[in-house]
Amino acid sequence: MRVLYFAWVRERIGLPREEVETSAQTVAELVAELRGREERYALAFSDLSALRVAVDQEVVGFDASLTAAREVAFFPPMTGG
Amino acid sequence: MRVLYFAWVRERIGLPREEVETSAQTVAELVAELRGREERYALAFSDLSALRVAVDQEVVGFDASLTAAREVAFFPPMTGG
Amino acid sequence: MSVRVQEDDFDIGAEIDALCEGRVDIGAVVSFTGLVRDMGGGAQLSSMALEHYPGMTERALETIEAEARARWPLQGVTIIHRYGELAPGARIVLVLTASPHRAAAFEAAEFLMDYLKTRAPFWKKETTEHGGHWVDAREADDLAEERWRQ
Amino acid sequence: MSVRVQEDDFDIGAEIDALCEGRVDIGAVVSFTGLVRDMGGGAQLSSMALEHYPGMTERALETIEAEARARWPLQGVTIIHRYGELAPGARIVLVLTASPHRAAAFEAAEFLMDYLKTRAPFWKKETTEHGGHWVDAREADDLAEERWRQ
Repeated sequence: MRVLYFAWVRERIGLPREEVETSAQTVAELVAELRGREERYALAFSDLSALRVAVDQEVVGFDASLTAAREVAFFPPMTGG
Repeated sequence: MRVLYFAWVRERIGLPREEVETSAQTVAELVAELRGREERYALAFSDLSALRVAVDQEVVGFDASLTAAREVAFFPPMTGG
Repeated sequence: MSVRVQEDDFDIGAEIDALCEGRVDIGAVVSFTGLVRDMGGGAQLSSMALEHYPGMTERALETIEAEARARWPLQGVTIIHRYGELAPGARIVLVLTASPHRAAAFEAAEFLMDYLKTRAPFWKKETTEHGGHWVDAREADDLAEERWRQ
Repeated sequence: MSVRVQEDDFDIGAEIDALCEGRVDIGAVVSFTGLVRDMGGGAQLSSMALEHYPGMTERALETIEAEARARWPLQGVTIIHRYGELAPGARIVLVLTASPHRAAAFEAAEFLMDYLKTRAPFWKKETTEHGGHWVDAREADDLAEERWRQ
């Protein structure tokens, strides 16, 4: 599964995207896996209320299913315009 | 006193402006005088609810005073923009 | 001059550039452009004549502008209104507002247009193949103006 | 294409002309331009970096545009959003709406901006002499979006 990071999430984790082998069924399970990897992931995912997630380019909740998902992206609230 | 006419008021009366010798104290008195002049004036002033008036370039009511007025203008409701 | 009444057309991009030139404190610019519209009814519009009251027009637009500046934190305002003979599709009026924040820029531009519609001494005469007729004031425009007084 | 995400600057006047070209049924065109603003605090803004999510950005903007077209009688919509490194005073975003009536053009442009602020995947990082910091989402923007759902 392709995982993308934007803005300060990207900076904290230190890369913009990566391929992740995972059997996580939901976004929350994926987050738990990533948190367990390294300190920089734990830091990036320390406060989920400051984070948003998109699955296949649609914003969803952290309880969303990853079944058939190809792309998951984590980022702070958007500040366009 | 200079009297100006705009839009269909101008067309009905047949001129855009004229100098009027009058002792009218209010706009209503001036209108009464003008109505008495000729059929085209009577026609132009037949329905005051369709008319607006400005004294010295400020929109006022028909009961407004003409004391010290230099310019009176009659026109239909504005349709700018 | 931020208020102009003219026969000539205007250049929206150039007006926006002039409003913003040399500034880095503006966050939002809103423009409104009004165009001569063929209503698409039975008779095709061949032209629109815009008559105005020279002198009073400029005063009315300056009063409207001052009222908008008193209500919103505006960094710039431009009002250009044309008069004379205009073809279908031609630009009639331009209102520009600049502000640090988008809500103020939007509201002030709407306010300016609503006030201008009912308080600036312009009159429109449309000409079609069936002849000319003066455009009636719209009740909707009076209502639009009234909401700012509540 | 009425939705564009690009590094290059845009020309507001040319975009408005393109929207109106060959038409005589448009009565009102509203433009909103967002600019990089130096907030005038202690530290001077030297630049703003706009990051976005390629692919999702275009989809989000197209969804927002479709929603506006479903709500208002629009004859044209243009949305251009820049990304990359922008200097103070630079144009960031352009929204254009064209409609027979001014109220629809104004409302749709406000709606588009409110939705774009909270739903288009852009992030801003400001750089001053004290370093860089990511711009926080504003609660006011969430509230502005919410009013359209009532």
